[in-house]
Amino acid sequence: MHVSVQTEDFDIAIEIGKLTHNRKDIGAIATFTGLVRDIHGDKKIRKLTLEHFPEMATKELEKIARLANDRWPLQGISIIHRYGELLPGDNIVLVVTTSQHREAAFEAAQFVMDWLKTDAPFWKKEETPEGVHWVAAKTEDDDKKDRW
Amino acid sequence: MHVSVQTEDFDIAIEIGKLTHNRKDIGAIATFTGLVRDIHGDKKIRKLTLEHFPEMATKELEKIARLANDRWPLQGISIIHRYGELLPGDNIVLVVTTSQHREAAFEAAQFVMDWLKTDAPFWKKEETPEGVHWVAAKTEDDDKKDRW
Amino acid sequence: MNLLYFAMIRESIGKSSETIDLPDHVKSVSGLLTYLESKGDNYISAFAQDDLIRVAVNQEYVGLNHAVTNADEIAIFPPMTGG
Amino acid sequence: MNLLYFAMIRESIGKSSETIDLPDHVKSVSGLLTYLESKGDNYISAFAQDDLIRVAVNQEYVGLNHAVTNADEIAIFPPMTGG
Repeated sequence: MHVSVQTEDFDIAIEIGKLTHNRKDIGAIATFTGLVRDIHGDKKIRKLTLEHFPEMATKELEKIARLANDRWPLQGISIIHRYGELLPGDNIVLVVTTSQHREAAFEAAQFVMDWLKTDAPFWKKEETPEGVHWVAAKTEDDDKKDRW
Repeated sequence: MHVSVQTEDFDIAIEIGKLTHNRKDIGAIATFTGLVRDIHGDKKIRKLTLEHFPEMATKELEKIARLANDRWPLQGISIIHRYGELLPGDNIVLVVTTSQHREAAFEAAQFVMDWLKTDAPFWKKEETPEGVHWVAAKTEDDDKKDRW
Repeated sequence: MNLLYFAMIRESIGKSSETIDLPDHVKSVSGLLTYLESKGDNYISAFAQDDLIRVAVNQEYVGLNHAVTNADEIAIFPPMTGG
Repeated sequence: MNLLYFAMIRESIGKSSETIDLPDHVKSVSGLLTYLESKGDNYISAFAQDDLIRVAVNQEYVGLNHAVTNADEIAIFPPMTGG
């Protein structure tokens, strides 16, 4: 189990390698990468700033990783969440799950993403040509979390 | 849309890069990697040989990629399937999907994997300490495909 | 008591943290919010929309009825938009 | 007619491909399988389990009633185990 809250970018191949190194018992690796898009709704995005609550963010990522690990037969799980100033095309978040079987890997990765959206103390602020504003939370994200 | 049937290994970072290069409109990348495990059921696996029907394999991968593309709002999709002799720890298959939103990327990748299991003309032969045998198809794989 | 504010709440209140002495009669999160609103209009406008307020006591999410003491670290912030 | 065999079917029959002249009375996939079984025990044992036979005509999956002609490429194989 590996979680990190960081400003630096991540390298998906390196993160997968940390979970697979010297192992021959892994059958399935699922990954999810979330990125900054240049358009959100009808607004053009110039920059995305992620504010966070540092100590709690790490704790929450650990909690979510542990919940996923308790629920699916995972062999490994990594969650990396960036903060600070990001540009369109930049990575925001990475989830990697490994398991013997594909369902566990897929479902656990989806579960982690749904929980991150509602439980990880990060807040997005968008810079558009019209000005700067905080991104509103979506109630559909609560619904997605609640399905688990 | 990119599909490949090949003996060579693949590099997940390179394959993701092909779909994301020069784009800033991608919000979500889901990937799935299937690997050879050193244990299958109660048998120790020394080697896995993948036989395939070359022309049809490429066609079927293209068909599955197209089905996924028709069904979810994807920005890109890659499917790579290896054949030949593989060892425990080796990669077998890679699926990469990109989309504005995470559900489309996740679901399309799962859909592709479920369809590959039943519709891609590949056959696995396992070498164990007790001998060599063909892997039996699982009826549960038909069920998984049928849920879509 | 250490108070931490994040995102829109931080901007409305005009600071990211402060230390206050919790009055004896304040026993819960909702009591704390009411008390803070007595300190100025910036707090009133920061807490104007109930459904856009989340609270963590010692880095654990809690409800409005959760108990608070002067030794707690209280974080107040809008709904999260991570991931 | 070009015939292709894969995996366990290939091993049971003892070859990966062959070209045959399709008799005029053979019109369907099931007719073809019956005709091939008349050619030897290796075909009979290869096709022994109905539910483990899959057929593609010109690289498209088909059912047992699908029509076949001498110009077709027919592939016969067990259920796929890719992915």
